[in-house]
Amino acid sequence: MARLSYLDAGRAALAEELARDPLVWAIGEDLGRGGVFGQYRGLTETFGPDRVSDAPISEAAILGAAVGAAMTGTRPVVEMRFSDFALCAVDELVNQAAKARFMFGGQARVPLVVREPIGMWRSSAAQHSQSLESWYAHIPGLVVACPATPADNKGMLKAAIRCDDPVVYMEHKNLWGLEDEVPDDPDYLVPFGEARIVRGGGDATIVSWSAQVHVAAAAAEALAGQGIEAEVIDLRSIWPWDKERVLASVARTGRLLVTHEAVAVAGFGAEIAATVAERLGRDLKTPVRRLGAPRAPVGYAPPVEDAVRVSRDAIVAAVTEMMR
Amino acid sequence: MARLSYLDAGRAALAEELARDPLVWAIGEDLGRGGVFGQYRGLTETFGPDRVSDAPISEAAILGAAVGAAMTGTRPVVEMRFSDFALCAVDELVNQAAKARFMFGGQARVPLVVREPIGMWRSSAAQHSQSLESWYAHIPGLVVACPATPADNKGMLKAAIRCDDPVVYMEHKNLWGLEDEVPDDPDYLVPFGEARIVRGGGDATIVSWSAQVHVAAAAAEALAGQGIEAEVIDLRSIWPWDKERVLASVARTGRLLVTHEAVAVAGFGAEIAATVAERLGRDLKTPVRRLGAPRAPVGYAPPVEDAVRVSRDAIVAAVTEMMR
Amino acid sequence: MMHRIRALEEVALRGLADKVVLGAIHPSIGQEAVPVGVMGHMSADDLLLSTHRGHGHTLAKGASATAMMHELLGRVGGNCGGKGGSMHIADFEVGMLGANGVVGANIVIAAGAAHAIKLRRENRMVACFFGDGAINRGPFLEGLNWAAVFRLPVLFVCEDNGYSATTRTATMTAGAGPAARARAIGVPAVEVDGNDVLAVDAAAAELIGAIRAGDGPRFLHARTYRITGHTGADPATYRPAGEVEAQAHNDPIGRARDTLLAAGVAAAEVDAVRAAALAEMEAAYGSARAAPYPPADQAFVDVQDIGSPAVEAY
Amino acid sequence: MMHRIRALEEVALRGLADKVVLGAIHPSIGQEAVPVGVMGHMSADDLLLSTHRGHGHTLAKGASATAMMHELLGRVGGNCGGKGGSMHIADFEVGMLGANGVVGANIVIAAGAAHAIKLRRENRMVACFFGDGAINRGPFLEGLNWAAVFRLPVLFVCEDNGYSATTRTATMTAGAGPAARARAIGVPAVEVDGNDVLAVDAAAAELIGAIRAGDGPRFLHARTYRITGHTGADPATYRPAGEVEAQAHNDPIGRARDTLLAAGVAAAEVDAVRAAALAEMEAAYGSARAAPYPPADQAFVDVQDIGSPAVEAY
Ligand SMILES: Cc1ncc(C[n+]2csc(CCOP(=O)(O)OP(=O)(O)O)c2C)c(N)n1
Ligand SMILES: Cc1ncc(C[n+]2csc(CCOP(=O)(O)OP(=O)(O)O)c2C)c(N)n1
Ligand SMILES: [Mg+2]
Ligand SMILES: [Mg+2]
Repeated sequence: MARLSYLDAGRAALAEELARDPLVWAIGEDLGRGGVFGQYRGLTETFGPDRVSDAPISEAAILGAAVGAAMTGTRPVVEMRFSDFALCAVDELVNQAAKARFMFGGQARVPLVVREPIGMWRSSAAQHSQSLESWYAHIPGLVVACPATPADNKGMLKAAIRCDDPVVYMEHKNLWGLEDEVPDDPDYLVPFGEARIVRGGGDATIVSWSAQVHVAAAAAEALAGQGIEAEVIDLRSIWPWDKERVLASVARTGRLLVTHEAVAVAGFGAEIAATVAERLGRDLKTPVRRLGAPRAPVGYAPPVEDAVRVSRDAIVAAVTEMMR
Repeated sequence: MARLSYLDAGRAALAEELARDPLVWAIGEDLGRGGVFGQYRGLTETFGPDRVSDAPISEAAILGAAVGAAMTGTRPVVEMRFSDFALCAVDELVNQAAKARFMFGGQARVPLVVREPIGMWRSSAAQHSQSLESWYAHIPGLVVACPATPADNKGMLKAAIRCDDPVVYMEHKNLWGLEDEVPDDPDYLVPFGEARIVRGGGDATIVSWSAQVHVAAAAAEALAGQGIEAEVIDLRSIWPWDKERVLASVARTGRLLVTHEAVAVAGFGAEIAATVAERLGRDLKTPVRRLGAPRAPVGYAPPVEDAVRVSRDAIVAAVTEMMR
Repeated sequence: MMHRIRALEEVALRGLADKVVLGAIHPSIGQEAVPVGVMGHMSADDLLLSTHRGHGHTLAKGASATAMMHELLGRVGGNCGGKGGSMHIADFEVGMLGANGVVGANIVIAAGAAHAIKLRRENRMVACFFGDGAINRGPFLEGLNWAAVFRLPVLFVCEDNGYSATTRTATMTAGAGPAARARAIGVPAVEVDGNDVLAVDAAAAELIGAIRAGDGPRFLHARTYRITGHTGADPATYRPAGEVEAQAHNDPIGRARDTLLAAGVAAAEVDAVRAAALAEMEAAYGSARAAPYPPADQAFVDVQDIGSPAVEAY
Repeated sequence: MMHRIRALEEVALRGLADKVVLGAIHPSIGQEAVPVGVMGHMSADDLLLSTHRGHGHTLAKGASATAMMHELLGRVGGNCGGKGGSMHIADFEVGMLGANGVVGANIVIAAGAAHAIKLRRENRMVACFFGDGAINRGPFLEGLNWAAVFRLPVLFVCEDNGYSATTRTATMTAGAGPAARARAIGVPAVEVDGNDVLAVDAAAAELIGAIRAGDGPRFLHARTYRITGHTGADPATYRPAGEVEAQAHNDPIGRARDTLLAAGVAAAEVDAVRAAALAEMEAAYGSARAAPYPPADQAFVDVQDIGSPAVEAY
């Protein structure tokens, strides 16, 4: 165990995989100077500019080249800088990477990792703040990871790199500085589709992922002060998502609240709430609930930005209401 | 009233709006020869090549130019040919068209219509068959229309052209030939967010849109033969969607089935099912249910393609089960 | 080989008329000299990225005509098990990494395949075919720049048939053309009469020589003509009267025949090649028609390892 | 004007240090001659599409410095009501249609704005600024081709400061540069010393003259230098030692001053301009600091008419 930031945990994961497997390589704008947040600091020096490479400002080529390089046996890790810029490469991700294996009848494997940081990061405004994980969960062929902790950012990035499917890997920009214990084991892998119980509780189940997990945990803390024990589940990956664990928890608590930072309308919370309602509808103590952002772009000024955040208090209020 | 095909209804709508408003224009690949399905047949001849214009194979420019031309006061209608190709222009649609008005503090209006035909069309395979309406429903700033009938394809396309918001306008390729009565009134507009009751019924509510509405209607017909009266609701637009009418219907029937052609996981059916479960969870006679495609790309061979279709029989089976 | 491509497509068009080829097909009839001239310089080890109009590329790269015909009919035994069809045909065994339904998308993928070759210090190359319409898509710029910046072993081949679907490409394309654009992006380019198989062969030899010598990417602009419509179903009435007829003398197969005859090859010999090709394709067609469709559960196979619909469909 | 831009950004950088400018800002210190030289030939009627590094463009187009400073601080009275910030600043009143957070995205938007001008047979034009890094993005190709095909009144201006964020653009760009690419796509191009405001002015005059005469799009490649880091927070340690110092003599403001002094203008007069600019920006800064943030409910305003979150947030 070592105490690492979320950022350094991701960096360590990539460094270990680069060292372990000569077919792993990373490419993206500015990686030679450490990447825009420093997630790649020192890696070009260690592994050389061919293995950790700068790229032109060509998102379509970054992703498209990764598809070609993945189909021919290497394991590219591509950096999109902000998930918003990955929108410049959607054909390459959705029509090419996600479908190649299927449409070529199993001849292709596309083992690539698309790192695309998500989320609000103070005053980054409408084009640098989006969380579009539900989009990729909707696309057959893709795996979607949204780690919330330093340990997961290590174990899941390593798992993503070793995985033979294309993985959309969404780190949250607001978590870069978060520190915690991280296993040193070079084979520490967090499997996709296994949720983490952040905190146990029998009164209600709160499901979340990415940075919002910490808001949910803070809400559960506050609820405990009121005598309400909420179980907090961090999904970690949203495709696949740990349906079994969520259903088991809600079967026990009878109450589900899903909360995420993304827009609520057609967000992945809808999928979870719908699934739970379908499967456990008869046994719920109270209807399922969702909390996500209003359907509005993210604004620059702090009060405007904050208006679309799902706060700890909103979660506390929702669960309290569900307990009535 | 005139009997028109879905395709000709759309063509008439555009022709009428071109005639009515000199600021309306259309652009896309091959429009000068009528467009890939003939939806533009004759329009260049009537309105000239500036008003109904060919475009280079440059989806990003088609959509991006439309953003610029819409911000400066014209009303472009852009043709993406297949919704799959619109994935080459997602930055332009999502980061630019959808957000310009908000991020510029209300200075911009982006009155553009993006026509992007969706859906399976025999053996079109993985890159020409997608239905991604739930993606755009998730994006603040966008209106999303999915007409199912010739009349709606006229009235909604006209409404989309007159609307000051960017509208993602998704015609279904399998409906081009469908004929029905269409109002001649040049001001016949179908407002967004008003669902159409395809058929009344008190036992269950089936919600759908686009081509799947016809499958749902056929299922309701079959169910009626078994003595089950299902109400079929065609949402027509999925953003906004007619929550009131759906909630009112389900409040009456106590049963909801949503069915769509798109992938079920994170499809817009999840939003509807989740909303109904949240609002009416306590009053449902049976848990909400969804039917959508499995999370797999669309294959070329007929049996492989058909395996991901939601059939009339699947709907009948689901409703029958819900009645037990 | 030109005869084999022509025969394959003629038979496939009959398959369309017979309603057994179900999806759209884009015949390359009239354009056969380009893939044949290029692919003669490539081995099975080398890689190919193709387009919606890729039958000729695929066959020339060494794919089995029988497997291709099965694929066009969506049958078991197709290169992609019937799941891809004409627009997604691929044969990884012979280095054919896929047709593509998205114009221009293959250009960046090809750059990436060449990037992997460089990273692995392998001794092979990539050829990437696309049409004249594709040079107006962003990935053309991004992919060529990428290949030049990283000095990758890739040959870009622009098959310029003058049309983008129903549109005359020239009306929607500014500047001096594909080769000028390539040069401005740093990729040396050669222009060739794409209906002269010997000229294509010679140009490809030179360009591929440079690529194999490690000089980075090269570009071939081949002028040709699409004798049929854009798809098998397109009557192509938008073409000026007489245009197709005026191109008759320019048919690459006819020209090659003339060259061979002039060089003393017997007409019967050439005709025998054509007859053999037709017989091969008829047999392939028969085989495909007799083959079953893949079973429905193939819909859930080869989607992905993690979170596969084969485990749980919804 | 150059002094005003410089002063605005110096004060904005202080705002960043004071933690009242909250989002990232991209100063154009050292690049002021390009917008000033170009915008002198444009009127309020003409349109402008800008970039992440757009303060200079915006001010030169006629936006109020006070409103801009309010916007940078996210306050009421900002051009976008505090909802856009530096990267989305816009002032439609003066024809400034927006900065853009996505590199290269403004190029196709500019082509469209010019397309609308042509359709409406208006007598105005569009200028579109972008950096040297943007020429590697697909929309560069698609937008230039579009403008040339439709012969649109747009001036593309590539502000070449040698860097794309922390990367030397030359290391990631193949070929002979922006002007060569533009020409190959059919857009006539001129190269200019972008730190010589008179040279920019002269080149812009010529190009804009052609555009206004209906000759279609033109391209200006202006070589310049970014004195600061990529953002206000970037120490730019990746630059070779001495590089910034070596550029000191090349500061467009210093060079213009030398020219003015040589032409007999009194130093005091030039200094007074600088002082006035600073005073203006200090006042703007004071005004912005004193202004309130927009209220939270602005989050739901101006999203859309149909299906607006102001009616129902979820
Ligand atoms: C991105 C994209 N846009 C549009 C299409 C529709 N389309 C298919 S082929 C074609 C014409 C392509 O022309 P060209 O590149 O010259 O190739 P050719 O068909 O002439 O071989 C078009 C527009 C597509 N498949 N992909
Ligand atoms: C599509 C996209 N990719 C990456 C970025 C991140 N980014 C912002 S500015 C910049 C550098 C741009 O370089 P250049 O075009 O030369 O403009 P300059 O910053 O030098 O003015 C990058 C990579 C972005 N904003 N958009
Ligand atoms: Mg062509
Ligand atoms: Mg630059």
